[in-house]
Amino acid sequence: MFEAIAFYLFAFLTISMFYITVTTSQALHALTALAAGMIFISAFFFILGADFLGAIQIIVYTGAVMALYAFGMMFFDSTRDVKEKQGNKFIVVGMATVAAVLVVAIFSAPILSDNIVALYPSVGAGNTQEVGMVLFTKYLIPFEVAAVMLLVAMVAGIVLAGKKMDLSLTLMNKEEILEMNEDKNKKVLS
Amino acid sequence: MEIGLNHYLVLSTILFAIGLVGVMRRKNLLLLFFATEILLNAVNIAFAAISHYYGDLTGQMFAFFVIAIAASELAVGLGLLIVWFKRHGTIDLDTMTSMRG
Amino acid sequence: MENLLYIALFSPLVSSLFAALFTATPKKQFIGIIASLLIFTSFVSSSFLLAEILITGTPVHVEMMTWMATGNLYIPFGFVVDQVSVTMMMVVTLVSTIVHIYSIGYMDHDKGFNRFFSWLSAFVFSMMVLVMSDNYAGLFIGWEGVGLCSWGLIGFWFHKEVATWAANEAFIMNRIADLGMLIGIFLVYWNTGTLQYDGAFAAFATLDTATLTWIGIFLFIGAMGKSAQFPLHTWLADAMEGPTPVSALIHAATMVTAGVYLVVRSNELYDLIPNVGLFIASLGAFVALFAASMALVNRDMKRIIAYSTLSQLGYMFAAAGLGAYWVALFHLMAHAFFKALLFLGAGNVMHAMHDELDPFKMGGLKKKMTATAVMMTLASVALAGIFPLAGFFSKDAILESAFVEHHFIIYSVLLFTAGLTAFYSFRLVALIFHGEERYKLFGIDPHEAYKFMLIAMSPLLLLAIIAGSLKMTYYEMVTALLPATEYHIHNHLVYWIMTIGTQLFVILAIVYAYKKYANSKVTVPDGTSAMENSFGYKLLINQYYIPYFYEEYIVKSYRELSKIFWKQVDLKIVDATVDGIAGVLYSTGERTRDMQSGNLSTMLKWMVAGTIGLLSLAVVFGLAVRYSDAILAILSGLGV
Amino acid sequence: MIDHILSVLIFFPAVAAVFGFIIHKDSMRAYGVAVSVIEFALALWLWFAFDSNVSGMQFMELIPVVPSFGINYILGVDGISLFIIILAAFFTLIGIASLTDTKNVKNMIITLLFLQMTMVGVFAALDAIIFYVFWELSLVPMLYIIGAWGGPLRIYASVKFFLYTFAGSLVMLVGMLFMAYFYYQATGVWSFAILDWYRLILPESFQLWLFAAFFIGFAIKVPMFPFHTWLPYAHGQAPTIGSVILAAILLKMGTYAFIRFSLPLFPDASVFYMYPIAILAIIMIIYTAMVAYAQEDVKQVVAYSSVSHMGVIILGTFALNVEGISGSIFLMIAHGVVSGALFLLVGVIYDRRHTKMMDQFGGLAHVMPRYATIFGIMLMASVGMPLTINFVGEFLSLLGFYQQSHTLTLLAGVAIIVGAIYMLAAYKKMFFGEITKDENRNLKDVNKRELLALIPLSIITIWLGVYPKPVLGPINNSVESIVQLMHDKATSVEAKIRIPNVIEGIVITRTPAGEAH
Repeated sequence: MFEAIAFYLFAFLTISMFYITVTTSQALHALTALAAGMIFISAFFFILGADFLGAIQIIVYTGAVMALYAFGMMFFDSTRDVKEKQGNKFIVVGMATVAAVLVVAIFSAPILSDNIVALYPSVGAGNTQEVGMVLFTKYLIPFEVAAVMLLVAMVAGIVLAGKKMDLSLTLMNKEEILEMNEDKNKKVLS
Repeated sequence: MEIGLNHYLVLSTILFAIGLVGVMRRKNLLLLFFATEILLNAVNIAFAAISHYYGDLTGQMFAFFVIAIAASELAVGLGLLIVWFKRHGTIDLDTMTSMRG
Repeated sequence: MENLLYIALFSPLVSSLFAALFTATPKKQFIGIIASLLIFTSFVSSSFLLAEILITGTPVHVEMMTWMATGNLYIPFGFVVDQVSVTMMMVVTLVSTIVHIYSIGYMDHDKGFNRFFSWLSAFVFSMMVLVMSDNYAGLFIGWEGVGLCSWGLIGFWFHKEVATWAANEAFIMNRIADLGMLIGIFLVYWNTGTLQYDGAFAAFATLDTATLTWIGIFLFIGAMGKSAQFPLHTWLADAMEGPTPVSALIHAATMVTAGVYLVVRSNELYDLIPNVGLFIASLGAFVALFAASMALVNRDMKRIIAYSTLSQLGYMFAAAGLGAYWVALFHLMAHAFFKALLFLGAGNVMHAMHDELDPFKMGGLKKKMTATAVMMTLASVALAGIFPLAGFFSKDAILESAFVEHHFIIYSVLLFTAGLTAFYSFRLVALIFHGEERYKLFGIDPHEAYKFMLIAMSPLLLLAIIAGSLKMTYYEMVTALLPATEYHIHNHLVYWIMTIGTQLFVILAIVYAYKKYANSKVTVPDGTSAMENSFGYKLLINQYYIPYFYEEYIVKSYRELSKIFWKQVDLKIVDATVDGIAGVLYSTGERTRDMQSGNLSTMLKWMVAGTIGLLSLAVVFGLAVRYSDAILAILSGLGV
Repeated sequence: MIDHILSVLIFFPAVAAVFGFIIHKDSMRAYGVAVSVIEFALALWLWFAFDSNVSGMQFMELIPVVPSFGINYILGVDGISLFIIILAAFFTLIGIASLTDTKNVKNMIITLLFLQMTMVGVFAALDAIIFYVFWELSLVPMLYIIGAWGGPLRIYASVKFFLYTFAGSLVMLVGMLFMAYFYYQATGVWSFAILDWYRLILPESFQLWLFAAFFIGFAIKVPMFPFHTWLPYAHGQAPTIGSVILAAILLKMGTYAFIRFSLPLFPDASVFYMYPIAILAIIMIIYTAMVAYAQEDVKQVVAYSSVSHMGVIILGTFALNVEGISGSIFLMIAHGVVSGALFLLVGVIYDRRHTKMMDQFGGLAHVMPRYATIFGIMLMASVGMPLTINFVGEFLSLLGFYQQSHTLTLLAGVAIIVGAIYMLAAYKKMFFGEITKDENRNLKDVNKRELLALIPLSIITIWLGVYPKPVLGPINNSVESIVQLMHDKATSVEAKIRIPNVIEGIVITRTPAGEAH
């Protein structure tokens, strides 16, 4: 009973938060709503007994991702109203619904037809412990690959975003800033 | 009233649809990223639910990797976004038409 | 004997190749002499062969080498000298020797002297292959070879538009007939398994009449082209654009008689199918009359003689078609002599008149050119068939055979034609050699030809006079091979009435021609006289409008159709279809590139749409796999 | 070396071409001539070492490439392919030796040598995949030759040539894969070896479809009506050397493939499709001959005449008897020699006048007698004058088909009439009459380098016309074995009747599909 109440409550909250994210014209609202939605999603994970995943969800999304987004928004002038796309809303919504139904149908089809076998069944230990067991045995190599990938992504992020980090506008005189601005228009992304 | 797998799948469907709507109608690149996060999270819920109801940890593992991918995507994506913004001063999708065929 | 055969066959080839070496160099007299000597060598060898055949009666048969051999087909270069082919060889080599010598004088001032001898000797070689071959394929080599040489010689003066046009016309018309010949050869091969005469003739007896009829018809179509029978006759008159020695050799004495030779050679075939033979005879009689009628009014000396040739070829076919093969061959031989003589004489006149061909512009030339006048008159007498010249014996034999075979229509047509022949021959002689000296009006000063040319012509004159006396020797020789039917009218009275009647009729025609054209009143027609405006005259002078019909309705429509095929069909339908398919693909790309507006938002929409498509496919296939048994059951229930 | 002579023949030009990149520009011509002379000598050696009494494959080589799928590098020659290989070597030699001053001679010679590799490869390959690889590779050098040295429309022409033939051969590839699949189903083993396929007897319904798939690929290459329209463009735009090789060798790939694949693999289908194909061939003969007559460009006349003659070759091939097939193979060689020579001749006048329009000429026989003579010889060969090379092939092809159908042969025989019409008309326009254009007054006659190419071709034209036995003999042996194979494999009654039993009484042991392995 409690589970049901929790599910519906969080389902309602998540959907409304994400709805706001998608529809609002204020970037700041969207960001806030997204962060809230992420946290509400972690609730499902806790309900489903995936404690570790829930924790990760909060840490990664609400901690890291949202912080990044927040910093990103500082670059852009996102306080203005966001222009909305004009177009047939029915097509957009309709296509989205159909696609979603299809995706879920495909994922659930093997389950509904009961012809999958649990590969790594839970052994009854704590969720975090089990996750650790599986992650560091069966999925060790993907895990490592993911780690490398994150590293690469980090480096890439720094390189891309951190161009001219060695330059400081406060230390440059007017001519240098002007020159830099002229260069900026010529340079190709490289 | 027992909450079953189907409930979670329906929820996942709804969230996925919302995400797709966002992907299709957003013009601001940053907000587009938000929408993609919604998509990923929608699928994550489905993974976790299936994992739970089947007593199989594979689903969780998948969700875990999805989170990792989402994080790295974000890092690179934001980096590109910043470069783009520095060069063009806007992140409006309608201005990005250099791929015109 | 074999060596003689090879000498007879190949010395013209040697002559041709030798002359060909000098084609690019200026005129050299010795080439003509050497070529003539080589052809004469061939003549001498042929004479030895003739003597051999006359004495022993056994044909010489050699097989030089394999030509084509594949599957069951085996075609050698085989040559046979028997009674029929030796006759032809004699005619060919004799006339060509004379024509070669004559040409040394005739082509004296021509730039292409060396080339001329090369072609002329090549023609003799082809003709020898044609007559000596022991199989149909070899015959076809010669057949096409003479066609080629005829093309080269008609178009010898290639700077003249009419000459090259006539050359092409002759070649193409012959080609039409050659297709028939080729089909005939195929029929022979697939029905008898061989192309050798002896093998094929032996097998003919076992074939059914329908097949034989087809073979006979197709071979005869080949003969029709070469011998310029109706409706493939127009090229012969146009071929007169070639140098006159060529007309004498090719278009009077030898090549055009190849068709007759083919029918005579295939006598064993045509004996089995008398219906086809009757058709040939009827066509021959028709052509005899038809060509003679055109010769009546023509105003071109060479064309008149060409029509006369055509007419005489009709006689030969009439005889051959009625089964009187030896008579046909005899007339062929006699005709070769006097017709070549006539042509060479005409060549002399042409030279004297500076290539003027209209006999109305000549007249009274006998004073200046007595020798030529005598020769041409005698040749015309022979052609008209007056006793005791060659034409009498051969033509009379044809008439007799038609009479004896009870084909009275053919007989009367041929008889009537004999009168016409006499008339137009002497019309020509009268116009050229008698009457007023009209050439003076045109400021021409005629002169007699070189003496050696006249001497070269003399053997022909001799033969035109005495060939008739050889009739019995000849008869005994060739009947070893050909059906030995003697055509005698048993009732003596009828025989004498016929012979004398014919002679009188012919003489009357001659007298009429003289009366009409040998007087001083003859003037150059200017197109105003009543006769020239009559329908009959117009019909005849325009050759029954047949060349006009060919040009307007066949040549032109072929040309137009070709243009349509190219411009309309090939470019606008076939090629356009291909380009259209490419164009559809291209324009599809062109249209769909609008999808790539570059707007990321739009592209994302397309991406979603594509995703939906793919996902739907995945679902459909998944379901199909899941329920494949049920689907199969339903499908089989539906009877698929 | 004689054991691997085919590999040597294929790859020697390719290796030489690679080395050609480091040769200096000025010595390239000599290098090219040297390489092609060696290649030609090797080809002649192949002929010398070839045993004409053996009807089967000789000088076979086998190197496994993908053994699990039965793709092997198998080579071999028989009487059918031998002479086309020699012809390919010969024409490359002539082409390089008579190459006139072109820009980028070095690249041209390298391209030609690569082209030679692919040409020899196609005719020597006995594995369908290897065959296909060479078949497609041959497009590339030709594309380059047309596209880089062609006339004003060269890009259009080369793209059309490439896409058209490529599209056709993709269908053929599908057919090959299906054939291999059927073989796998029948025997449990994958094989792309043609000789293995020969032993497979397919049901007639399969044959019909496979035949059609192969037919598309071959027919476009030949090119058969109505797939011929790429050819006039390709010829019209290609440089002389490109046209020569295209007409002499590349077109023969299609007709060769008919004999190598279609007939022995699908005897029933061959009989089934015989009449439709014959009708196409006849349309091709008469229609393109008429189109040729309407042309104003002498090169297009020769190009369309090529199509017309290819029609006779197709007709001979589908005569399905020894006479016809031998004739068609002989005609392939004959047509290669004659049309190659004609294109060379057109190139001669084009080099002098830089136009190919016939109304620009006229009276050339006055100023260029030698040229006119050689052109005349080739003209007469082209119209099928007896004692020239073409006649033997044309005669045998038509003779062979006459057994199958009288009426159609009569129609096809019109070839000798229409052929004469357009050729004589073209000759008349070019050579006869007075000289009307002042530019033509001082034209030089053929020079030594051109004679170097033209004289051997003229000699071959006459020699093989008078004495075709050295070529016809080996062809005949191989064709007899193929016809026998077809007769044995034929399943339908009609096919048994139509395809003659060559060796009466001797029955080649048949291996039904199911028991082959």
